[in-house]
Amino acid sequence: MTTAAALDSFRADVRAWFAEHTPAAIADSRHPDRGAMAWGGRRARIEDPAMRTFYDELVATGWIAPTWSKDESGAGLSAAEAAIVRDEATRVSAGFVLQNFGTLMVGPLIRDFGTDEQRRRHLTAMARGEIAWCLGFSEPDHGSDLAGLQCRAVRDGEVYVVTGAKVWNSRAHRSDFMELLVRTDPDAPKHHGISVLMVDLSTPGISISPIELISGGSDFCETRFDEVRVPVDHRLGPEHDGWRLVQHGLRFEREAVVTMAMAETGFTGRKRATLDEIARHHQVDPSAPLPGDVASQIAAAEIEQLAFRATQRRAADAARAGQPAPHPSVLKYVGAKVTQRRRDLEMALRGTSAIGWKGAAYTDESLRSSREWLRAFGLSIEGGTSEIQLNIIARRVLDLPLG
Amino acid sequence: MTTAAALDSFRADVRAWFAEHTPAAIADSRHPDRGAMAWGGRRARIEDPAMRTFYDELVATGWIAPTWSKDESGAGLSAAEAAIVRDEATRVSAGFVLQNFGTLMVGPLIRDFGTDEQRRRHLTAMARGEIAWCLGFSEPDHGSDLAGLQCRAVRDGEVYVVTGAKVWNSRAHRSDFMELLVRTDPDAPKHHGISVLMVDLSTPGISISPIELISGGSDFCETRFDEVRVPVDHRLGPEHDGWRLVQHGLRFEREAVVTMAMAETGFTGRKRATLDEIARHHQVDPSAPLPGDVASQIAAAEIEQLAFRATQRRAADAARAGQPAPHPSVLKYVGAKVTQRRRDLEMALRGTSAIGWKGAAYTDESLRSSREWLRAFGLSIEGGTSEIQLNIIARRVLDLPLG
Amino acid sequence: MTAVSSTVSAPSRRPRPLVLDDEQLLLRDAARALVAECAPMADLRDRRAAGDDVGFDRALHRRLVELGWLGITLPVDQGGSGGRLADAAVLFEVLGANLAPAPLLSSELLAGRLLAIAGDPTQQSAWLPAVCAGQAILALAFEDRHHHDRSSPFTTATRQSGGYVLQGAKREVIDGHVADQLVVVARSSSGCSAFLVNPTSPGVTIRRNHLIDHRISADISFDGVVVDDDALVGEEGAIDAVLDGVLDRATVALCAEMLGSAQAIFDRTVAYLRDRVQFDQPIGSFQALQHRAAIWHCDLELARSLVMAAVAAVDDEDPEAAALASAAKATLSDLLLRSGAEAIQLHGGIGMTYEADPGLFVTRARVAAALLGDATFHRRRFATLNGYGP
Amino acid sequence: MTAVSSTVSAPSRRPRPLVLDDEQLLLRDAARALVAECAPMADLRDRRAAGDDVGFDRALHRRLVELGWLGITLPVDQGGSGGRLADAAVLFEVLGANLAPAPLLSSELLAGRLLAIAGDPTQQSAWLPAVCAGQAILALAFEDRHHHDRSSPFTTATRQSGGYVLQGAKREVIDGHVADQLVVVARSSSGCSAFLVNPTSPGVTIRRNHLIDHRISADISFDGVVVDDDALVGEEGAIDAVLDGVLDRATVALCAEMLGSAQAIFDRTVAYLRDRVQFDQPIGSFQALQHRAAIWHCDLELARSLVMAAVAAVDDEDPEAAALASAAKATLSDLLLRSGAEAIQLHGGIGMTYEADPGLFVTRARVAAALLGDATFHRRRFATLNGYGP
Repeated sequence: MTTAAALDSFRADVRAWFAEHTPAAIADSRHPDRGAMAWGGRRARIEDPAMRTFYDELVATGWIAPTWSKDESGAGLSAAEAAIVRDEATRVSAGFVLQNFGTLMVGPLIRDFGTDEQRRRHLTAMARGEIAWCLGFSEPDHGSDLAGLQCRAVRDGEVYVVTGAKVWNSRAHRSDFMELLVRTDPDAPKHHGISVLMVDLSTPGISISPIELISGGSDFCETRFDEVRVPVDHRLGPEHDGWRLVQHGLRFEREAVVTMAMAETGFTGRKRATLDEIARHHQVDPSAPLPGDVASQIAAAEIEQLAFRATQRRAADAARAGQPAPHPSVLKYVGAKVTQRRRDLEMALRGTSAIGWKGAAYTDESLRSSREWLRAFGLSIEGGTSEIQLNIIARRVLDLPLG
Repeated sequence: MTTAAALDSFRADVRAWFAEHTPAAIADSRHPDRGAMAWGGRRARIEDPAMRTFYDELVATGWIAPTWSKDESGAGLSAAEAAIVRDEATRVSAGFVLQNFGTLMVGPLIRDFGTDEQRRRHLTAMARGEIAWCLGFSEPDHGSDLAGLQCRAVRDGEVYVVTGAKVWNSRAHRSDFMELLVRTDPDAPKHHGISVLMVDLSTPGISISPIELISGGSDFCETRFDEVRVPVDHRLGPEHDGWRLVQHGLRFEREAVVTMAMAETGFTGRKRATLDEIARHHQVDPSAPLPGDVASQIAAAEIEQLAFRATQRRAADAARAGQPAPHPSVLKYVGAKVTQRRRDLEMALRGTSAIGWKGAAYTDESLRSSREWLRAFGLSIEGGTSEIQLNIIARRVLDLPLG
Repeated sequence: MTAVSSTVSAPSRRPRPLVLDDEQLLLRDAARALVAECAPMADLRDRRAAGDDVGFDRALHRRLVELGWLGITLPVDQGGSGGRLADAAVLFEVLGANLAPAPLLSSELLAGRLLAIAGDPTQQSAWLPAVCAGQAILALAFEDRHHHDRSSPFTTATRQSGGYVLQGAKREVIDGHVADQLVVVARSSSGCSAFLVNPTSPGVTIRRNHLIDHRISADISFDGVVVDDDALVGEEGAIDAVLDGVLDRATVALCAEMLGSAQAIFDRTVAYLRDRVQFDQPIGSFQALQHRAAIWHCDLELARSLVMAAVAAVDDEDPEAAALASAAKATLSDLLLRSGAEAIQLHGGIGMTYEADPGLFVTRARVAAALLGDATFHRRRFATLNGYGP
Repeated sequence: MTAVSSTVSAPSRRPRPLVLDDEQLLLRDAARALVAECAPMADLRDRRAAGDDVGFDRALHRRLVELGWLGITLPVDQGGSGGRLADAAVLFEVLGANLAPAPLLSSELLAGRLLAIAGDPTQQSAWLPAVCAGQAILALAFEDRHHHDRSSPFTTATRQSGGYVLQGAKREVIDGHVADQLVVVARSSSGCSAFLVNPTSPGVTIRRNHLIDHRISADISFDGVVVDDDALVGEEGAIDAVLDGVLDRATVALCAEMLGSAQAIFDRTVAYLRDRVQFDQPIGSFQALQHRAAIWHCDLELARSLVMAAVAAVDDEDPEAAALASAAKATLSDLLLRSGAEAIQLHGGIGMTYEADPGLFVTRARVAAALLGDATFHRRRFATLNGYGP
């Protein structure tokens, strides 16, 4: 077991590594290479040489998948060490590189359910950022009711023939593989006829279109499958038993969505104007004290955020100590709410300076502010709606009976 | 149809009547005769001669039951005229005399479902304040689920033998009759085996005990029936069909509970310190402006109350005009919430001056304030819980499907 | 016996009943028919996609004029219908239900109303008949800041021989980008004044603001803009009280529009709850969602009452009108924002897409909440009007 | 390549993990056993019915002393255990779960702590060992008003030869009615000072306040009360900073107690939801109630984290401790009140009766919310500490 002193020393090493290797460009939140670095994949092109070098060096450390074994191109770190790597990366604005969908959510499932061959094929490629993954779970008519999914895979010898539609596939248009939920037995009860396929998105018959959100263009896609042929040995886990994998993996997704959303919207990491700075900026006399009602609104939002951060910290500490920790659904539910309220207050404080969609009158900061506010409405929907989280808390944490 | 001008003239007459007849003692919110005047009944004793005279004169006007016919000792007024009488009575702090349980809730049911004999026997006595009524609906194990009631009435020739317990019987200990819900057919589906009895509370086998609330002693009682013999001709409406009467009458109860609770706690009528006066009083310098956060809390509470009053006004106006009006469950739900929030803020503004239960340090006003705050928690429970109101709104107003 | 000593006062004036009268019910039906025909919500997206720089539909504007609804509250002798605010409120509510923009608030309730009560006959006849005939759009330029501020702290009017020089910049002027004439509020040593300004005058610069709600407004700067004496509306330095009344009235009209929007997105969401099936049942059968919808309904009922009470108070010239206007705007600002958010949440993923309607309501909510004073501004003003302001 | 330019700073001190350590887990179990045995909640009602004028159970006080828990954070050389605030927080939380009153906040966290850090050795040895041995109860008299105010605006200390004269009145002195010695905060020209005052001194008048939560406090007036020089605790006019630290620490302890109360009434209510049958099913199976319970649970989790973070910050002498204390008190004041109200509502009619427990929690919530600063006070202070106070 790693002692506290050893962890301190490890943190110092990691901090030194980042101080030495991180390029200045990393702090540019609109750098064109960010997407490629966060997601990797066959089509990812990192153009800036400094960024390219940094990424390659990071891959070499194994920190893209810090807890994976070195055989799998990970770094073989403990959970505590991995958390330190993420902390320190965030500290230098490089946290986004470690928010990799594949390593956070798909990899663990392949490790737990894959064949040796599947593990060999996918894990290293993922940890090295060579292959980008996305998820194909929700369908237009089956969001919260995931198990009702209708996308069908019909066995035809050594392939499945897949037909149907998936939606909310994050970055599918820039991914190489999709972890796809399909119905392989339409006659079984709905939780019992589902399988998981690993689908190469270059297979013929797949069409992917990005979804325009209320906040503008997005990385979410709608994906249609028209008699797409997927080899049977690309199935992950037993046939018809995919629901068990979903249950196993859903927790990863919920945690990751919050973490990524927060990193994305600059909740942690990137420096942004504080609420009181924004409020002051819009006063006739910016040096005057804030009105008591405004100060109180800001204090309430800051206190709520402090409580949420303390809960994240306690969740990590408790998990490490083997003590009862806040349930992931609590973090998911509260994280969405806290971020939404904060965005909402920020918009109110900016007044009419933030109601612009485009126009010379608006600063980049205010244009970003309205889009972030709109985007944040999705936090309580994606990765399991807040209502689903509350159902989970009621049943699993509070042990309340089914209706 | 009464014209607007005629109503104005009627209002002037009523105002003049109250100005001439109302005794000064009426404004004393702790006058010992208030209970007897509000509820009447065999045991009511109005000791103050001025109050006694006023009450007798009021009875003679028929305004205790203003919309009832003169044959029934009412005043034969229209709904609009009755509202004017209540307004004007409230204006001189005499509103409480017209908040009579019997005339508001039991009388209408007897008129709609009673035999001629039952109407003759009960209506006039009610309108003259000679007989006080209470309700026997809820049971210790059946509050919201009223239809699950277990109090049994077994037919034995020309009497029912009643055994069971009722709870939340308002002022049962000072009432003469109870409108009692009993199960007459234990084998029928739960909504189909219920009957309504009119029980003389002097019948042997009845024991009544007042309930102590968190706010102190109360007028609510628990009533136990031990083989109480009730004549069959004291049944109101058809045997086993009592649920229909309950449905018919419940609306009266809900409206009346809000009206009475507000009168009781001084929401209308009696002058009380405004929230900003309370806040100012507790400042180091009472003449200084209120802090912005406090002013904003008060404004929010005042605006909410203004909206509620406008909704009461609109409900009356719309009903009069035959236009869609806010549903009674909306008024019940919102009325409870608005009053509770207001009491809560009032307590916060009073600070530690309002945390006393007894002691020389506390003013009567502050002692009353804490009890009113505690009592107000019941507003969202009695007369149908807020949850039941929301169910009703979802089903009947929004037409949402059953689960 | 001792009678209460207060003397018998005359019955107070009967308050106007909070219901629509028969004419208003007919107006509402006609307006609904017009909006359904001429202003479907998809137009908003279509206009943005087409690079629209007007922000409303000229055809709808024409139809409103044809039906005599532009100028519904303006004086009959200026070509208006001489109606009450209650009549305009019916229109605004119907427009709000479809999020249909029209130059009604700008030309009639703001600049038009200000001219109607403070302008001289020449000014009135120059512009009000044109507004009612759909030949002119007016805009009132009064905001100097990004938070509602009726004091024009930064825009100045300096007296010079035969006129004034205006200096400053106005924010978020509603329909300022298409206005044929501006009414500009500026501050001189004696207080605030209003001036008629031709938008093509030298020194006037107009920038189009494309808003998140698909409407368009303008930031307008005035750099040494010279106007004649006859451009002054009302007396110099004495427009504040007039402006307060005009803004309160316009605020109530905006509240009626917001109420229409909130009710509409509520109704659409409840319909969605009835129709959308998940877990083999309509999601509207889940009790948690039922209770949220029921509470939302209660809040809408409260808001409707408050708006109607504010409208009635304005029409009755009740001294409580200002406080009721602020109460209504504070309430509607919060409620419409919450309604938009709740609509997205209850629609789930589809609610986040640009092609669905909830997003249109939430962006409109944000803009409408900020215009003419947000909830914080109006709660503060409500407190001040009631003697306990900070 | 260009490396980021910031120099490599030493890793910041590892923050204390937000978990209970093994000793604290044992302490918690032992405290729970004690409270279950000695402080059932029915005692509250029994004591009021019996005309109690103490407000807590003397036997429980003795047991706390025997177990070495009175003085758990006081210095070892004064008879205490020298523990951290985290240890006391465990006790407070357990006491809070049963609403068990004990003279711990008064004698140890408030007056005891103030003596321990500002008193001279004579003052300390006169009182602290006695507190730890259960032989003395101390009370800190610091509130002049009905709203928390650390500045003692109305109580004065006037210098006179050989001592001071105290004049004023203190409100809601916790355990002031049973205290063997008072520590009184008073204002002189140089600032606030603290004085040891014998409650039987001439000019001291103590009135018992029976509180809605079944506890008892005192309003104490000081009418020309003469104290010697050696009654002064710390330096004259310099107690403010000390008092701030003492009050913040006591506030966090009170928050731990409130957390215990909020969690307990939540747990009881959830158990009731599981057991209570209406409409032929447990009411806890209704989704609307499930969601309310789940949201309530989330709020409890947030509050627990905030309290633990505040405790850790105090123990670490983190400069953020004051802001965290205010954040915690603002949060717990609101949460406990809401918890009490929600408990009554979810219990239905029975929740309104004096014989049921929810009412005991809601009255305690009101008192605890008001003591040491309510939510409004602490949000305002949080803003001030973070540089944006009004």
